[in-house]
Parts: sequence; structure tokens; C-alpha cells
Amino acid sequence: MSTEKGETRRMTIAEALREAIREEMRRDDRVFCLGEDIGIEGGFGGAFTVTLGLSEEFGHERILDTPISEAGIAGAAVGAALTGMRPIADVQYADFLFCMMDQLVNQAAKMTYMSGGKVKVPLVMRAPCGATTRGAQHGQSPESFFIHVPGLKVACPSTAYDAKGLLKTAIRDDAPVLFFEHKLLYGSKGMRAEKDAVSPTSEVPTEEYTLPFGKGVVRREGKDVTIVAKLLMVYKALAAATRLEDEGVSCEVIDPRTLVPFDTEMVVDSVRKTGRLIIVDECNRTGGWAGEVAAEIQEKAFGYLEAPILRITAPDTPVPFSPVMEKFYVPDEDRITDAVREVLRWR
Amino acid sequence: MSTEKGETRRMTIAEALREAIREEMRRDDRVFCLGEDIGIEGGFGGAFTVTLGLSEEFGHERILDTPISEAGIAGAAVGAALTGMRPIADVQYADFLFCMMDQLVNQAAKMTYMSGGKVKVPLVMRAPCGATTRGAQHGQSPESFFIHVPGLKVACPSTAYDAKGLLKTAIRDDAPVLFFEHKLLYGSKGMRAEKDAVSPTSEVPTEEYTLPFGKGVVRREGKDVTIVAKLLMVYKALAAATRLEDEGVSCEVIDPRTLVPFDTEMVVDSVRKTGRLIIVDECNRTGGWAGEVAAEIQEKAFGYLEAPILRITAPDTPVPFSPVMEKFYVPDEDRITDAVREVLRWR
Amino acid sequence: MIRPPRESLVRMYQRMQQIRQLEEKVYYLFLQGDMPGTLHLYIGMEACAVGVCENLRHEDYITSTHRPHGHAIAKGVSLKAVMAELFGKSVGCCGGYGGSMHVGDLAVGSVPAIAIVGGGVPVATGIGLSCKMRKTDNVVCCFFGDGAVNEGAFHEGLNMAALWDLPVVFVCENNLYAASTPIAQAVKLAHLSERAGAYGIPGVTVDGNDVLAVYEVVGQAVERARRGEGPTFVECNTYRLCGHSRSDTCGYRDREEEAEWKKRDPLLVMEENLTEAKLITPDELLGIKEAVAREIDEAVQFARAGQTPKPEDCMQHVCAEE
Amino acid sequence: MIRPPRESLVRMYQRMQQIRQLEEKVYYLFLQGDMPGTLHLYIGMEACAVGVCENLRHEDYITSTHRPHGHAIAKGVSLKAVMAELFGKSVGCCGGYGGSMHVGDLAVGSVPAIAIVGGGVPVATGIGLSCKMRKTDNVVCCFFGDGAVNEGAFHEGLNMAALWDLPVVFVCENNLYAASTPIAQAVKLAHLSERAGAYGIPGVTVDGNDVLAVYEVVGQAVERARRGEGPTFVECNTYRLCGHSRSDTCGYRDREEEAEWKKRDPLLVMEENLTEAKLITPDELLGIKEAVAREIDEAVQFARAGQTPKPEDCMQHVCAEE
Ligand SMILES: Cc1ncc(C[n+]2csc(CCOP(=O)(O)OP(=O)(O)O)c2C)c(N)n1
Ligand SMILES: Cc1ncc(C[n+]2csc(CCOP(=O)(O)OP(=O)(O)O)c2C)c(N)n1
Ligand SMILES: [Mg+2]
Ligand SMILES: [Mg+2]
Repeated sequence: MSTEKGETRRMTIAEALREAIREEMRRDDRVFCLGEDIGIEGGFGGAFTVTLGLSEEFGHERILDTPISEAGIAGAAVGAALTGMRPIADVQYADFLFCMMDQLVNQAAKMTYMSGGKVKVPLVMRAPCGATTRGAQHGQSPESFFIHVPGLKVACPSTAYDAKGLLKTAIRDDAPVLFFEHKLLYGSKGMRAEKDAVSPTSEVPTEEYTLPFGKGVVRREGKDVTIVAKLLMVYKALAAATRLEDEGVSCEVIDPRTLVPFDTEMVVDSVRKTGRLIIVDECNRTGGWAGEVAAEIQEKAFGYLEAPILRITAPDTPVPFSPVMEKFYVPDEDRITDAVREVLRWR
Repeated sequence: MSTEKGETRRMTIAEALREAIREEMRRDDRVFCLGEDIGIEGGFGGAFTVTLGLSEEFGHERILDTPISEAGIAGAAVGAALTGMRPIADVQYADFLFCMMDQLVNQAAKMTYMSGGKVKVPLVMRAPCGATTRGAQHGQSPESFFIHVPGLKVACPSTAYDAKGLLKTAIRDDAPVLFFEHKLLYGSKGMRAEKDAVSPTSEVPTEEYTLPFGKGVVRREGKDVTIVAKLLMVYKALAAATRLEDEGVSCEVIDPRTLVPFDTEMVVDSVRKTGRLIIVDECNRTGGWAGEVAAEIQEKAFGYLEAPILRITAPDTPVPFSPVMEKFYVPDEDRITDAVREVLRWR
Repeated sequence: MIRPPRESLVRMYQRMQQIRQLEEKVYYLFLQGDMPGTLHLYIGMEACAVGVCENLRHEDYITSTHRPHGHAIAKGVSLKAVMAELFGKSVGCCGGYGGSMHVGDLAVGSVPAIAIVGGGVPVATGIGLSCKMRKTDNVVCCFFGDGAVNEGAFHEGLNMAALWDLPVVFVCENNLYAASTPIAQAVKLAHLSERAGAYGIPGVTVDGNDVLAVYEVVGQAVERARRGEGPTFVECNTYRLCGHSRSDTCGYRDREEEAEWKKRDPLLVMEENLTEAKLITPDELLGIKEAVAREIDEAVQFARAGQTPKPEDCMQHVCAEE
Repeated sequence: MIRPPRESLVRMYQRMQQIRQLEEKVYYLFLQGDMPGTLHLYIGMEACAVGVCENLRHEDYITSTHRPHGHAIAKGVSLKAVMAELFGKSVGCCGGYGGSMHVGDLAVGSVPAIAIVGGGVPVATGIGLSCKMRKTDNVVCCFFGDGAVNEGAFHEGLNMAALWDLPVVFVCENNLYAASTPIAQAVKLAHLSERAGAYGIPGVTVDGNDVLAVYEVVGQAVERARRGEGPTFVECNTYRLCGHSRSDTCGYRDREEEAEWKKRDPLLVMEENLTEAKLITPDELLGIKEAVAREIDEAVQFARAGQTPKPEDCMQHVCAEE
């Protein structure tokens, strides 16, 4: 395809991420990947195919298969990053970030500060999140833990275009970046395909580009209610907005793309217009990202709010296995639609 | 001392915690302590003297010294709790909770749920928090991470009376409890004393008592502004309230005592009266507990709020070492006083 | 070599058949789209779970992994309860809350499986501690794969169990791969049991496809544990005769290697051993096999007929009811 | 035994004196209330850091622990920069952001110390990986205590370094206690170096109070690492001639044991060795000692005179400036 932006191709998120890694590894010798099952011949290319085929071009030194040692992976990434490399580490499921929490929170995030700004830790930690009938230890959305760690940046792309542009920025950033990828958005095909996946593809320019951190995007303009959502929830919010259009309700849907830094301004501007805010998030409710946004916006846009800010999140339970329960657990269009109607009752 | 409540003695928090452990260990064979340096002869009784002397009464089997193995300690506590014991585990500094995060988040918190309610995990994890010029890896207040983990309960006592009553409840609870103790509140004497400590003592009944989770306490009644604060910040909030009294401002100070479950009702009731809310917290700002409270209260008390809810927290930085910087980092009376004046400008 | 009593031999063969046939059925149902979630099957490794658990009492414990069906069945969780759990039904052994990766039932000593690689190791140490503190002579067998021996939790758990002479048997199922990763890309040792020395405990490697060998070696370790002499590390050499998960086609394995191991299928090995020693007739074996097939069908029926949880049931069981 | 050149001997003695005298001064200042925070002093262990670092080039790296002053000085961080950091001054090696437990300066290869026990181990592995990937022949020496060998991070880091033949020397300073905990309550082994076998790498135990012995053993390990032959685990037997932290009075240690080790004070040992072998005269030693005393005084003056950070400086350096 060709637009005013130049040539583009349709791509899945998995493909876009792979291309971002490939381009950055070509551009910069210091960039390398490490993780479990990422480069084995005849293997998976990581749990969700993102690194598939890369070892052929870059060899096994730069697509480095590790033992199952999450603390070792993250610690090694910190050490390599401190001394001139730019590692992209992979954790098969975001749930396993808890096995490397000390390395991420106490070391990666703090080394720059503890050194008085003398060292840098340019590492990227890629983590697939989201519930997919794998149960309590393979379906968490732990993004909110990491927004609470000063020194870390947090990215959450929901389209292939964003995924590529943000991953390239993450790799070039001198700070450690947690890069969350939703399992149902990869659009992986073949043996690693996911049931119920949204698999969004988008037009991705052939020409190189990066996307800045801290800049959200308005996915849909509207004037009655602002909905902020990330990752898979962007699609649920858009579906709800489409449905509500028939009822004559106009929703503005914002995708922040990065959680740290966060585009507070974009949300404040929107709320000044709509007077109503709903945050949709697959993280658990208490202590989650949705609450952070609510707290920040009620402060920054106090005079403009015509209704309480509502949070539509996963409940405060672990991820249940049984598909009917999981469906209840993950926020859906119905809950979003109801919430919109509720805030509209405040006039 | 003798009041309508019966006989009491003045006690420090460290003493009150020790007494709670002693009473519960006497009452119930299944209760035991494990951790690093908790019971060594001639040693410290844990990093902050809480378990000092207990091995004399209960022996080294029940006051179990461990290697430096946080994942091992927490995992062993889970295993013991699953099979009929009631472990009280000790992490020397709350910062090291990150070394056992997988055990706490993926296992302790989820085993009951994953089993469909068939198993229980009655363990207590005691964790000293707060900045005390020890720098970035020994001064964190990581409470907020744990309110975001469904399946965990979180307690934060600020007085000796509460510490004893809540710890006994925690030990008897069938759910895993994270029990945060502020380093500057222990009131430890002698070689482990802390500089700048508040060392509050309180009257503690000789008669046995427990305190329920989820019930806050109004530390000071007022009508103009509600201040919610926990741990050390309770004392800073009270000091600010006293100072503001001279200016004719009446502050209500609420200490929630447990974060999960949280006494939302008490805060909502207070805000209905005052119309203004400030949350004071030593946790980092973004994604922290203060934001959770703000999000919840703006929703539950929307029509009553006359000003935006303000958060007075540690900034989004690691804990700095240099005492002047640390003093800036920890919320103080001045910042609270300023915030109160600010919310009062909204009329 | 110890010869277990005939009833024990029959039970072991029956259990191995139960596991094999359940897994084959489950795989079929999964491919048909009848079964939700993901799956890690135990096909080819049956002799490990069964040889280990034949040494255990009802009151003893096991901990398990992301590949738990075989362990749970060997410890005594019913086929029906396992099957129903895989279907996400309320009558499943975890009420449908757990799913494939968390199968287990503490009522028979099978701790709901921990699917974090290595995560079960310190938990088993804690169970051992509890068995000792409660002054029982119970033991815990802790199952984990070759991949788990490089996790920090493994290290911390083994060291503590060794230090305190806890009644734990650490059973490493070395099937040569962790997902797609061959063992040589994970550890620089010929035998994983060499790691035992680092904790000052005995380590032994055994043919994990020979149920009688596993039974014997683990039996000694269990006895040692019961006597209060501490843990043992047992490495069982075995092989997955299936993919790592779901529709994995094992592109990372050598087809010849697979064929070699297929010849040493633990069910074949046991059938040969038993018939050669004339302990069981081929007809009897066939009878057991057919009986198990009927049990499996019943289990599927039971699971299909079972109540599906209500959506809002997901709000329950976050904390234990007091 | 290797005899290092005279200039090397002099430098080692001088470094050991620098560490000893800095620590004694710091302790005094702390007791006087002049110094904030908490402290873990390196008194009695000087031969380890100095013997190790004498083998290293400027471009080589070390990682350190909660007890880092000696390591940093041995690797070349100036006394002034260390002292100023302990005072929390902007001219400190970490600008006052780090403090005692994070002393270090990457400009001389001394990674800001990681005070999480065992936390530095995988980081050192990553540095080794980086040295290898960047095709340098640099090495990294990773310091940690006897307490660290029971942390999961230790295990994961050693295994990965071994697997990939990384240029890392793992230096375990076994001072017999982890805080108040005697080694026998933490590990069931006679020598911690026995753990090396679990990773398929060489392990060796050396007298950590004899700087020349440390120098020689670590020298071989460093050469091995430079040649690309992989890591070595070196256990240095030593002893804290001070409390674990701050005002610890070591109530958990035997006074006789302390007295025995006091006789083997690494400074005494070196002085005896050098004078007996007539390599240095007692007068020369005294001269070095006095020169160091002056350096320490200057460092204190420098630190006291140094700028205190502004309170709001704490908002800086959260992320690296691009
Ligand atoms: C901590 C953690 N890391 C990674 C995974 C993903 N994972 C699941 S199974 C597996 C391979 C396990 O290999 P092994 O321990 O040998 O057991 P096997 O599957 O061969 O039975 C991996 C990497 C996990 N579940 N937990
Ligand atoms: C992960 C972690 N757990 C506990 C501590 C608290 N702590 C600090 S030093 C120490 C003892 C360390 O002993 P060792 O490794 O032998 O070093 P040494 O102090 O003897 O030099 C402990 C338990 C810590 N800093 N990090
Ligand atoms: Mg395996
Ligand atoms: Mg030590």
C-alpha cells in the first residue's frame, strides 16, 4: 500500500516486533536478544514466535538461548547493559517477571540513581501478558506493578504500527524499559495461534520510523465520554464505542501506548471536553493502573468532571481457568457500555 | 496503668510484636517463626530485635534460623502453611520481598484460588519498611505492590496497641498476610536503635485482645479536611493537624491500619463531612496506595468533594542516600500543611 | 533387585495405563477443540510418577509442575476429577479454578500443581519441614523437570532441605529437553544428580523408563527420609513421547532419537519385564488395558455431564473461608 | 609460589593500609555521630580485595556487596571519592545518591555495589557476557560473602557463566558468618568451593588472609578467564575483625575464635612475610603507613569540605540522561 506516509505493508504485531528487533540489531552491534527457547533450531522463536528466524541472520551469539533462569536472565541483562551492550530480554509469560523482580526493581531501576547518574542500564524486557485460559500463573497482566517502580519505563502497544515504533524507541532508550505485549494481539499464525485472539494487523511503513514515549493516540474522537484503555482493552473500548454510537453517545477512545511516561495532558484535554472518564484495564482493580489514572485526572481536571471517574478492570481475583469464569474476569464490551451509560446519568 | 479496659503497660511496637508472637506461639503449636538471624544466640533477634529472646522459650525448632534464601523462606512458609502449620516469616528489610516475589504473588496468594478453595495458606510475612538513610535498597516502602495482589491481606500498624492486636489476627487468619512494620516506629532500644525514630509507645492491655482487619481508626477528629495516612505518616499528619489548629483549621486524621481489606466506609463518611481529602504516604507516587484511595473515594463520594483529592507521597525516585535528599524525599509536615491550605482554597 | 508384590505390580501397570490413556484421550479432545486452555502431556514419562508414588502412603505428599496429570493420578486423584478439571468443570479436582497446569488435590496428598518452573521446590521443602515439625513420619516427593535445576528456587529449596535433614525426595524428570532447549544448552554436567553434592546430600541417576528401577531407588530414598536422615536427589532419565505443549511438533528433536526412545516406551518396558518374568500373562495385561479404557470413557462422560461454574463464581475462593 | 614484582608488593601493602585506615576512621566518625546511615566495615578482610584486584587491569571489572569500601578502593576508586560518598556529598563517587552500601565508580571498573545479598552474581555474569560479546579480553571479578551462596541468584548466575565459558572469577569471601549466622547453620559443606562442581567449573579454597596466596590463585583464575576458558570459583577463608554492621558487638562469636583470627590479621601476615623475606624494611612499611594516614586525613577534609547535595537534587538521575 502507498499513502502520503510512503510505502506500507500489513503486518501483525508479532511480525512488527520481529522487524523492529531485526532492524535494530542490524543498525547497532550492541543490541542482542536473550531468553528461553528464543533461538533453538526447529523451535518456537520464543513463546509467541517473535524471534523466529532471527538466529539465522544473527547467529546464536546474538540470539542467545538461556537456561530457565529468570533472575539470571534479568541480572545478566543488567550487567551487559551497564557495560556497553543493549540487551533485549524475553520472559516467556509476564507472570515470570515475579521471578526476576529483585533484578528489575532493586537493580535495573536503581543503578543509575544509586550511581548519581554515572551509569546507564539500556535494557528492554519483553513480556507477554493477558488472560488466555491458561489459568492463574500464565494469564496475569502485571503492568501496574511496574508503573510503581521509579527508574523503569513501561510500554504497552496495541497495534503493529505502534509495536514496531515503540520497540525501536525502547531499544534506543538508555533507561530500562518493560515492554508488555498482549498474547491475544500478536496475530501469530500457525502452531502458536491463540483462540479468541483479536489479531489486529496494521499498515506499517517500509521506511524506518520510531515513536516517542509519552505520547498517546486518540483512537476515536468523541464528545460525551472519554475512555482510556490499553492493549486488548483498546479493542473492547472501540467496540463499545461503536455500539454506543447507535444510541447517540459519542465516546472518545484514548490509547496511551506508554504508561511511563504517561500522556496525562492528552487525557486531561479530552476530559475537559467530555467531562466524563472511564478507564478500562485488564489489570486487577485495587492498586492498579486504572486507579492511578483516576487519581491523577481527578486532581488535574477537577473542575471539569461531571461524573465520578469509573474503573472497568479485572476484579480482585487471580485469573480463573474455566473459560466461562475467565470471560467474566476480563472486562468486556457490556461492562464498558454499562459504565458509559452510568456516567451519562450524571448531568 | 489501669483504665476501663483493664490493666495496661506502656510498650514499644517491637515489644508489642514480640508479645503477640509469644502469646500466639504459646496458644498454638502450629505457629512458628523462620527467617535470617532471628534466633541465633548472642545475635540480633531479627534485624530489629522483634524476635529477641524467643528462642529461649520456644527453642530453635520453632524460632528457625535460615540461610540467606528469601525464595526458600517464603516457599517453605507456603509449603508449611499448606500442610497444617502457621509460619511467621521474617524478611530483614521489606526491600528483599522482591527476592521472594514469585513465592508471594504466584504461589501464596493464588494457591487457595487455584485449588477452588480447597487449600489454605495461613502465613504471615513480616517486613520492615521505610527510609532510614540506608539508601536505595534498604529503605523502600513497597506496601503498594502487595495491595495489587488478590489473595494477600496487608496490615500496617502505627501503634504498639494496633501492632499487637493486628499481628495476632494476622497469625490466626487463614489467608497469607503481609505485615509491614516501619523501621522508625519500632522503638527498639540499645544497639539497634534508629536515628530520627518516632518511637511511639502505647498502653497495651495485659488482657488478651485481637483487632479486626478492615477497621480504620480516627486518630483525631476534625471537620474541614480529611487526612488518611499510614505507618510513620500518621505521626506527620497528626503533627501537621496540630500545627493547623492554630490557624483555625480542623483536620480529621484517619489511620486505616490495614490496606487490604480497607475501611473505605470510614473514609467516605469522613469525606462526606469534610468535603476534602488528602492522602499521605511514604510509597512512591505513581501506582501507589495513595492513588488507589483517591480513585476509590472520588467514585464513592463524588458529590461531596469540594476540592480535588491530593496525594502527598514520596516522589517517583528511588530512596536517595544523602540525608538532606532523603529528608526531601519523605513527606513531611510542611508538605502536608501546604496541601491542606491548598484544598481549603477551593470553596 | 527388589521384587514388589504382585498386587503392587498390577497397580503400577494399571496406573501407567490410566495416565497414558487419559493423556491420549485428552490430546484427541484438545485437537477436536473440545478442551480449553493449553496442555502439557505426560506421555512417555509414566514410569517416573508411578514408580515414585508406589512408595508413598496416603498421608505422604507430592508437589508437581506444569505437566501434572500423571503425578496427580499416580498419587490417587481420580481420573474423573482430573478430566473434569481439564474441562473447567465445578466437579474438577480444583473446581475449574485451576485447569490443566494446577491439577491436584490435597485431600490425597497431591498439592495443586505449581506451574512456575522450579516453584514447587521450596514449597516441598516447607512441606518436609511441616512433616518434621508435626512429628509425623510422612515424606514429600517433589517432581520437577531438567529445566528446573537452573532456577534459583531449586537451589534455595534443596539447600534448606539438606541443612535440616528434611524428609523430601527430589525427583528430577530428566527428559532431555526443557521446552525446545536441549539439556546441554542448559547445564554443563553429564548427570544432573551431580548437583546433589553441592548440598551435601546423596544423588542418584536411574532409568526413568523402567518403573521397577524407579520404584526401587525412590523406595530407598523414601525410607531414608522417613528415618529422618534427610533428602535425596533422584534423577530419572526419561523422554517425552509427545510435544512439549499443545500442538508442538518437536522440530528441535532428532527423529532417530525419538525412534530410539519410542522403543523404550515405559509401558512396553514394563509389559516385557512382567511377561518375561511370567508374573502376568499378556491376557491379564490386555484386561487391565481394556478396563482402563472404560474408566477413561466414564471420566469423559462424567466431565462432560459436570456442572460448568457460573461466571460470577470467579469472585469466590480468593481467600480461604475461615 | 609466584613472587610478584616489588612495586606490586608495595602497592598491595599500601592498598591494604588504605582500606584498613579508612575503615577505622570511618568507624570512629560514625560513633562520633558525624557520619549518617549504616556501615559494614571490611576490617580483617583486606587481603581478599587487594589480592584479587592486583590481578586486574583498569578495563577489568568488579562487582561488590553491602560491604564494598575495600573492594572499591582496591579497584582504584579514590579514598576521597569513597569518603565523600559516606558523608553523602556531591563529590562522592555516587554523588551522595548511593551511600555506603553502593560505593563504586564504573569509570575505574568498580560497578556501584549491589547490597542485595547475591544480587551481584548474575550482574557479573552479564558483564562477563558483555566482555565476551564485545570481543575484549577483559574479565570481571565478582565479590560476595559466604551468605550469598544460598541465594537463587548465585545459582543462576554461576550456571550461566559456566555454560557460556564467560570470563568471570567468582570470589567468595568466607568470613564464617553471615551477619550473626555461622556458616554451619547455612550450608552442609566443609568448603564452599565444593559448590563449583555443580556447575562444571573449577573451585579452589585459599587463605584469604594471605594477600600473596589470594593474588596467586586469583591470578590463575583471571588468566584462565582471559583465555576464554571460563569461570572459576575461588573461596577465600577470612574473618571480620569487626562487627557485621554499625555497633554490632558480635555476641554470637566466640572470643577465643576472634583472638585466633586477630593473630592472623592480614596486615600482620603481610608485614611478616615481607620483612622475613627481606623485601621491604620495617621502616619502609612504617613510611607507607604514615603516608596513608595523611591521605586519610586529606580524604576526610575533602569530604567535609565537599558540597552537600541540595534537597531537590533527589529528583534527578532517576533515568539516564541521553
Ligand atoms: C519460571 C518459569 N519460566 C518459564 C516457564 C515456561 N515453561 C513452561 S514449561 C517449560 C520447560 C520446562 O522444562 P522442564 O523443567 O525440563 O520440564 P518438562 O517440560 O521437560 O517436563 C518452560 C520454559 C515457566 N512455566 N516458569
Ligand atoms: C537478599 C538479602 N537478604 C538479606 C540481606 C541482609 N543482609 C545484609 S548483609 C547480610 C549478611 C551477609 O553475609 P555474607 O554474605 O556472608 O557477607 P558478610 O557480611 O559476611 O561480608 C544480610 C543477611 C540483604 N542485604 N540482602
Ligand atoms: Mg524437561
Ligand atoms: Mg560472611
